[in-house]
Amino acid sequence: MDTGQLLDFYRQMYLIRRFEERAAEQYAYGKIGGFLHLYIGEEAVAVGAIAAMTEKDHLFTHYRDHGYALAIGADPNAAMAELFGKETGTTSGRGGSMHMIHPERNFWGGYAIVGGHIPLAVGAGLAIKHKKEDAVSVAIFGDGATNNGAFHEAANMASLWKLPVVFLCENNRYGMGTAVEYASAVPQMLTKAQGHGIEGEIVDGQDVLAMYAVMQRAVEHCKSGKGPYFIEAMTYRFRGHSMADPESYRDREEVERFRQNDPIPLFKQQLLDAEKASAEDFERIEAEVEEVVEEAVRFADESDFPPPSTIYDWVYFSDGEVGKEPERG
Amino acid sequence: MDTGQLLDFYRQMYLIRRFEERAAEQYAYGKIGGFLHLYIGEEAVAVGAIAAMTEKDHLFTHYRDHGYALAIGADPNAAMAELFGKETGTTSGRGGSMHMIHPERNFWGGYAIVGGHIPLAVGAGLAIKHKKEDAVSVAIFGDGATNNGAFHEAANMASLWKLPVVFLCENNRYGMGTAVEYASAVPQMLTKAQGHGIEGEIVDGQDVLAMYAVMQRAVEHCKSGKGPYFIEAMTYRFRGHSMADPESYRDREEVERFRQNDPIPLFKQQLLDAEKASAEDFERIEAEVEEVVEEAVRFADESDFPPPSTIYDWVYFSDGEVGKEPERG
Amino acid sequence: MASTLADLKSLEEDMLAQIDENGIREITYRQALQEALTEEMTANENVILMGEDIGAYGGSYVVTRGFQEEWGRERVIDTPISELGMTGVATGAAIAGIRPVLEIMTINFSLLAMDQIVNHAAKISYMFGGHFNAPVVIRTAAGWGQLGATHSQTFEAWYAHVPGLRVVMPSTPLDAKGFLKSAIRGDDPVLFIEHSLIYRNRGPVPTEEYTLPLEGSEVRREGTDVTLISWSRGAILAQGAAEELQEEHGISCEVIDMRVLRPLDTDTVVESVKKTNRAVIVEESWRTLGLGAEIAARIQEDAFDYLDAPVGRVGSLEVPMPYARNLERLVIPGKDEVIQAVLQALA
Amino acid sequence: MASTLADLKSLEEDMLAQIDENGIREITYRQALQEALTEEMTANENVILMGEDIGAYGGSYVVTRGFQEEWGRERVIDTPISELGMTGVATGAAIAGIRPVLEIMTINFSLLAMDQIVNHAAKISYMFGGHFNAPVVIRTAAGWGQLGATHSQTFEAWYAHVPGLRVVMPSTPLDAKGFLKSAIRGDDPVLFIEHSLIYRNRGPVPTEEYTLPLEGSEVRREGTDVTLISWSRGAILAQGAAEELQEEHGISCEVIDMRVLRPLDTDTVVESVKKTNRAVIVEESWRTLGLGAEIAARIQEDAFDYLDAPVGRVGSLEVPMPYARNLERLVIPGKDEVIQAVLQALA
Ligand SMILES: Cc1ncc(C[n+]2csc(CCOP(=O)(O)OP(=O)(O)O)c2C)c(N)n1
Ligand SMILES: Cc1ncc(C[n+]2csc(CCOP(=O)(O)OP(=O)(O)O)c2C)c(N)n1
Ligand SMILES: [Mg+2]
Ligand SMILES: [Mg+2]
Repeated sequence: MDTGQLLDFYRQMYLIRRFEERAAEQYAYGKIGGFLHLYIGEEAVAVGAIAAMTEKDHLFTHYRDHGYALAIGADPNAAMAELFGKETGTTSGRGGSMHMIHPERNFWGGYAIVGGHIPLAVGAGLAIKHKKEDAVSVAIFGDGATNNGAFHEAANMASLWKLPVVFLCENNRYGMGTAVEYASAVPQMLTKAQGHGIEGEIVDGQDVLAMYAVMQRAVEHCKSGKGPYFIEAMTYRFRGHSMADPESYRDREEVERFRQNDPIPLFKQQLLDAEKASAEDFERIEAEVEEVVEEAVRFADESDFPPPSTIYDWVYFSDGEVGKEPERG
Repeated sequence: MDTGQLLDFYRQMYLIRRFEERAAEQYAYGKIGGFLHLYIGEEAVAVGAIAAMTEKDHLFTHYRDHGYALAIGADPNAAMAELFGKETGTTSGRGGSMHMIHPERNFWGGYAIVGGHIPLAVGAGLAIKHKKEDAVSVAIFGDGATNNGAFHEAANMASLWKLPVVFLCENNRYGMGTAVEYASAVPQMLTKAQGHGIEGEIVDGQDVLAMYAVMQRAVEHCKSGKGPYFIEAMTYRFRGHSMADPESYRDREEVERFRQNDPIPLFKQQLLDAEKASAEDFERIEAEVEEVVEEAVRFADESDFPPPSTIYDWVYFSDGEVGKEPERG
Repeated sequence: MASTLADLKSLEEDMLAQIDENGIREITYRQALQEALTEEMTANENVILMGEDIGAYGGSYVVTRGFQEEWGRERVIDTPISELGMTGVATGAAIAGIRPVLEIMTINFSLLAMDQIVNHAAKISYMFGGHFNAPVVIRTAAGWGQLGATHSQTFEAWYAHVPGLRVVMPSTPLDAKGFLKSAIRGDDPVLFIEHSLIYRNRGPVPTEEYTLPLEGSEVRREGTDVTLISWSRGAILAQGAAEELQEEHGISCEVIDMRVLRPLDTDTVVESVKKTNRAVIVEESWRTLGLGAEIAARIQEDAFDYLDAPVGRVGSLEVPMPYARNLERLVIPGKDEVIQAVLQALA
Repeated sequence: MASTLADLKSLEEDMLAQIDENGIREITYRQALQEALTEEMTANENVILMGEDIGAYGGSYVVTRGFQEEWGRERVIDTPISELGMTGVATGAAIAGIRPVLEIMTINFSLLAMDQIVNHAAKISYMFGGHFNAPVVIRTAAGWGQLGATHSQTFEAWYAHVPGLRVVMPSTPLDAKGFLKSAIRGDDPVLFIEHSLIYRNRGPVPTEEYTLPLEGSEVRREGTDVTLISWSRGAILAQGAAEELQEEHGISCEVIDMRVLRPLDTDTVVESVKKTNRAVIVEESWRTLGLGAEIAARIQEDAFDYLDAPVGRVGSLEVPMPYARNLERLVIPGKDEVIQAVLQALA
């Protein structure tokens, strides 16, 4: 892999990190409301995985979606504006943090019902197979989602019909405040996929190159008609589940221990040691990212809220912008 | 095992068979309406399994429940009367064919939403554990039910909490008109249970003694605190899914082939060959059963329909018989 | 399911179109659905059918009988018993650009798919700012017939509450075919509710191709004394009651078939009530919070000064459905209950 | 979830009961729930709590904070994210003789458990001829606050349609505690709906033990000009509007809190309307087919001759909830919308 791409991996991870740190700050200022689920600590998973996807592939993820939106190419300005609930946001302020999209790359969201989007991703896999396209559909979800029936029903259908679907499970050891050992009978989520005859593997989700490599294998497996593939990425969320999380369920040392395994400095050191890049390269990249994020906050702040007149737009797609008020308000 | 019990196994299987053959006949006469899911061909599963259960154990099954009701001790008269929708039926004509019960033996029904009763059975397992009782909860369901999320969510909880639950799957090769290979990614349902870390085995469901033995192992496993156990009984339904089934999905030869494997004549021959019983013993038993079934039909036919005045009884258990009409009819 | 063997045997004869006295072709409700599916599958190779037992079994109400032989397993897909998952799969396939028509065997089982229908399909267009849509069509059936408490319900009132969803419940072969074709071609998620007891009903259906917009109710019978409002099988019951009321009591009923339950157009109803000054709603749901509640509430809102009597509502008794046939007959409203309610509204 | 860090910090102070001017103890809605759970768990060792994140996390609205430390993992059970399964497990445990109190994090997720609630828990007693019952208590929360389209809904109207289920939606700490204790001791399945925006509200709650029967609505404020009807947070909104209407417009509103949504007692409402001759219903659901539809339909049925104006209904705009705070504010009815509706009813 050439240095350019390696540095781009770094840039993306660093962008996601800084984007969310600034978002957390804006949340504290009251500029952002509702939920804000930070991806901090898990950036290598999204960046490595997305890098192995092509224009034709489809992506569905859960509410912890800022990393995926940025990695797949959503405009940071639009992403931040969405968090602010502005008309210039990715969904014009309709969806918010949990429902980011990037239709140009078949990134269909950002869903907030745990497990609910997994069948949707399998459905895209069915559409790909029906249209005989050379593509895969990717479902991103957490360890907790594998305890939901939606995952199992979808996994069985994907395996039964040999659909090109990559199941990418981010095992960050917790579902909200419940540790995996209190929610799942089996310690590795991969075991559940195997129960449906799905092949897969467990990887280090803190290693962006490992994520890139495993995703390439998964895509290759699916495109060769072998059916779905399951990736269990072992990772950890450095922050609370959402901004309101008191984190009463885990102790400081545990968090500290995992913080030693921060994918961003790890990768930076790796590149420096391998002399693939210099300290200056990183300073330049980090400075650029600062500007991008600064601009995103400014853009979001200065953008307007959606006009009240648009409140009925798109209730029915067929009505479109005309946004007819339903016969009753 | 003494001859008495062996012959009782035969008597029970023969009773279930004749009870249902008469029920099918009464359905044709229009005495029974709605659904009638016959168990014919699968009798050894219920008889062998129930024989290994004690008074304290709990049982939940699906709509194909006549065999379980009779095997666990429900009065054939009440069972037939229930099919006729009479006040003298097991649920006073409220439930019908799919909702038979025998509370004296903790048989809580008879449920018609595929997979829906599996979590209920796991709940009884939780109650057993909470009350520290020396008992197990048994869930009976088909191959098709294992494709439903309810099964997986319940299986995970049973395994996670090490509950005394026996999952007994009747793999009769079809879910309604869909063959297992078109509904399940894995050929054996046991594989799905293993995905949740549940131990188990596959057995010949046409062999009543094998069913009795495996159920004893399962109960033993659960009571020793090792958590749930999964039994996959390979069996076959000789009749259609329900009375309305045109059976367009399987050919005559297949059915004929499996009919060679009829648990009742098989067991009879086995006992004769082992000289455990004589032709006369069987003639006597069969004659007794004929009378019992004849009486059941007569009883059902002569019983009254539920009084219209009772229509609001038990909507709320707390209202009981007083059956208050809700403020609105 | 509810279809009996006798019913199946008579399918063959059902398949023969009959020509009525005016030389118009009459086909069954079931056949109208089959024509709609066949025409849309022929017109668009991206239209696929999915559902439990729709293939080899032919569908539990035999609507898709023969389809898998004709179109193959790729376009007529038997699904596992996974209501939640298969509804999500169909919705996701729609997002990704194909046109799945999903059959949920009965509306009772749709409760398992509620999250996908309400929190996913219905929200895609709006929640994502109109950037894409999920035009999935979900066919399902209401109905009863000694099927017991969990298999005899009808939940149209719940789905009609949901913004973003289109809900239709046709009572005639004409509407069934026209609505289904529009639903498959449309851009929105549509819940298409059939009724197990009217599949064999016959009605005129043009031989030429046509579609019907998914909106508006229909006056099925003109009248002057009272407005009878219903939908699906209830609309047929209401027309029967109207005839008897005319003959036996000389009461002239205007009968309105709601047809489309969301968006719910009550303008036609209100216009009618302004003329008749009385209204009775007939439905098979439990009365409390059935669709009739909304229609009654709107009538008093929009025709307050025209009402000479309270809007009457006839619904099922508020109990889980008992199996016993004599009790079931008491629970589901029949012609007599409708007639009583009308007489009361006129008292 | 919706509770913010600030909210959490202030929990400590919330925990301190305050004594009002009349020397009556005032505690928060959240604390009232905690007292009910603690008292019932103390009284009956077969009462257990189940739900997602109710243990170490303390519950997403921190209602069960500290309970797992106090009662242990055997009686305060964290469940996997399995709404359908855990609801069935709780129901089965109830059938087998223990008393589970299940928390479904928000009513939005209850759609996944709908089949267990509607086709199982609610039907056990009747479908099995009264031979046994399933006294499961399901606590869940409605509410909103920039939570997006799938996390801002309220579905009480759907559950209130179901025979066999008891549905309560208390607005005060007093009712919350009394109802929850009765629900846990009762013989029927109960859906207990809280509201995320009123957990910190304070109200008088006796120090002595008490329970309240799960029936009947309450007059919260006497009035003569118009009857304002609501429940849960809406009842509080209505009282605020009533005060302003009195002060600013000299309009005397009678405010009725429905409290219990099934069985739905509308007698109190009807009596009130016979006195005021006017009614306005306030709810957070989408207006079409919200609970208000049933209440309006019954008022016109039972107080037809007393109504001087159509029964008014104030509900949410019929759109999936948008995230943008300015749009959300438009969707959910506020004091101004209620006041407008009242003025219109009196116009
Ligand atoms: C069906 C459903 N139940 C509960 C919730 C509340 N909830 C939101 S995120 C979450 C935890 C999910 O954990 P996991 O799948 O591991 O993803 P993670 O947040 O760890 O990335 C829960 C319980 C929800 N959104 N949807
Ligand atoms: C949730 C649900 N979906 C569909 C049905 C309709 N249905 C009744 S039985 C059945 C097949 C079940 O197959 P299986 O679990 O293998 O049991 P079997 O009938 O073979 O004994 C189906 C699809 C139902 N009752 N419930
Ligand atoms: Mg997690
Ligand atoms: Mg089967």
